[in-house]
Amino acid sequence: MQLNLNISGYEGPLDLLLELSKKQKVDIRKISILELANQYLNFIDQNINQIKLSADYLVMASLLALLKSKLLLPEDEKIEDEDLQEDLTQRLIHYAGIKKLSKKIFDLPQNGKDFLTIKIKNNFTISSKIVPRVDLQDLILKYLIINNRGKTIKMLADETDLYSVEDGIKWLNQIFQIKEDNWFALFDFLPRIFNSSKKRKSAIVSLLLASLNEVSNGNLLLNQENHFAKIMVKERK
Amino acid sequence: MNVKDIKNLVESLIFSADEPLSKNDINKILLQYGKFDLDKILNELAFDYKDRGIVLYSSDNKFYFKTSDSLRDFLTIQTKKTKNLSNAAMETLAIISYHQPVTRAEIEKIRGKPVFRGTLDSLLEIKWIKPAGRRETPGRPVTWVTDIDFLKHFGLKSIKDLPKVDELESIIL
Amino acid sequence: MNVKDIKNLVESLIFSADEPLSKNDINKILLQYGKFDLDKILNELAFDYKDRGIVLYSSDNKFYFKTSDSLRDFLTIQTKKTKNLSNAAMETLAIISYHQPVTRAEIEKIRGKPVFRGTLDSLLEIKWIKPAGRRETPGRPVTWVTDIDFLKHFGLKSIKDLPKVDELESIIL
Repeated sequence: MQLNLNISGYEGPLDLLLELSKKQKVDIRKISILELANQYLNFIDQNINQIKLSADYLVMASLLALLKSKLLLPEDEKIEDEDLQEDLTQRLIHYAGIKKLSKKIFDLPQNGKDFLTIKIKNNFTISSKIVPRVDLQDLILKYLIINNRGKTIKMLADETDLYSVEDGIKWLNQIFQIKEDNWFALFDFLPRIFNSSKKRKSAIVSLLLASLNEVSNGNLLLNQENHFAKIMVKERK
Repeated sequence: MNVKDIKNLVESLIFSADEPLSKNDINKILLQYGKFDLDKILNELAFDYKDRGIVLYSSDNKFYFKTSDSLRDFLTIQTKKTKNLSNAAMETLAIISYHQPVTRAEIEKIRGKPVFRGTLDSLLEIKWIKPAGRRETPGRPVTWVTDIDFLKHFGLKSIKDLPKVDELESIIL
Repeated sequence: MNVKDIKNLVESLIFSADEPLSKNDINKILLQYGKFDLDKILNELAFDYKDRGIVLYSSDNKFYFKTSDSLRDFLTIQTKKTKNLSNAAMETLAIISYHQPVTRAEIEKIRGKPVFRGTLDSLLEIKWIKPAGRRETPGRPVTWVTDIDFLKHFGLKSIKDLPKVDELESIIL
């Protein structure tokens, strides 16, 4: 059986199983778990090299592999595993139902599209007390924002050891005290050894940004022959 | 204040309230004028508007006016605003609406994969879902239910009016 | 589309428009359904609502519905200022609800911004927060907790019913 499925289009293993069971073109209640397991494992096989399969897919694959092996056993040893198969079928049926339901909900008439709710101006007020218009959802979302803001600040604080654009400009000045009138490779002047790759990356970024800054100020020329070729730099006189 | 005036008052209250009003909300206001049969008043109002361009409607037993369904085809032309929700959010919404109150772990079990980051947030943001206490199981996870804005958006009187799907009927989570 | 439907359409258009509608606005919409006597329709509508809780008004030849002036005499409730909570108050409230009991200095640390006395006062005034003893640290600062009206407003049984951050896995930045 030829399967042409793109894994990124599927929202998880159940979604993929559902698609595969549709290909069997039978009632979902009567699908062959054995056949399904074969197709699924085949799919995993085909895609394992090119796409990083998520843990969910692999968990599902091992469950199906287990089921498949049990289903291949002689009849009298199968009984206890019917539960497992039954459970998977039920989950599939249920998930199919939820997908249908979600579509049906959004097929309903919608406010703003099929009807409008009415709110008119009044001459008086309903409440005698001033109560702010805040919902529980507002409160929770507000807290999430504060919480995330805290995280950002913490992350920046951890990384104070990195280089800045100012550092890059300082290096450029030092380089041009030595080099004159020649093209040379920008990154050749970075130290070869850094104590962390993060630090090395930040050095590259700061030097590049500094030189772009100098180009826009009219002090430098940059040149790169091809993609990924060395970036060459020269002082503009 | 006579009965006719009270009916007018109730009508104008519902029309001009910021949020749909419950009978309790309305009764609190009527209280200062005497005792009235609010059910009767609401029934009369609903009847008055039965064949008009707008109708008296309720979601979750809270009352508001909306445009009549019979005008659906004509009004569609005028507006276009619809919510743009991800597939994951739509499925999550369907699960919450059908299984509420439901925990995140239960949603994940049904979907067969983790609930995407931000999925609950996006539903929370448009106020279609809200937290509703915790399940008394280990870890005491928060449970989720749909909020009135969800019912209002789809013109549902109650969660029982949701479309049915045969596959879901016989299954217990 | 018959005359009755057209009248209903006009009614719902006026009801649901954000701004008062001119005859011209309405006629433009009706045009696609045929030719109608809009003046007659508007007169009829005005008549229908003459003795109700809401009335069809026109000013500047633009039409809109408003609650009836006759009701104003019955309702001497003070004019309402629909107040939104300031951002500072929202953030302070969110922090207190999640971190209570919490001192003002701690709120400032979490917010990363100063909290002014007026912010706490505004929350105190509506009885959403209250002081709850002092922290036994240098200076013995007052701690703040949410008050009963806070729970009531948000429909929470207990403060523990608020979902924790890890139950949401937010990606909001």
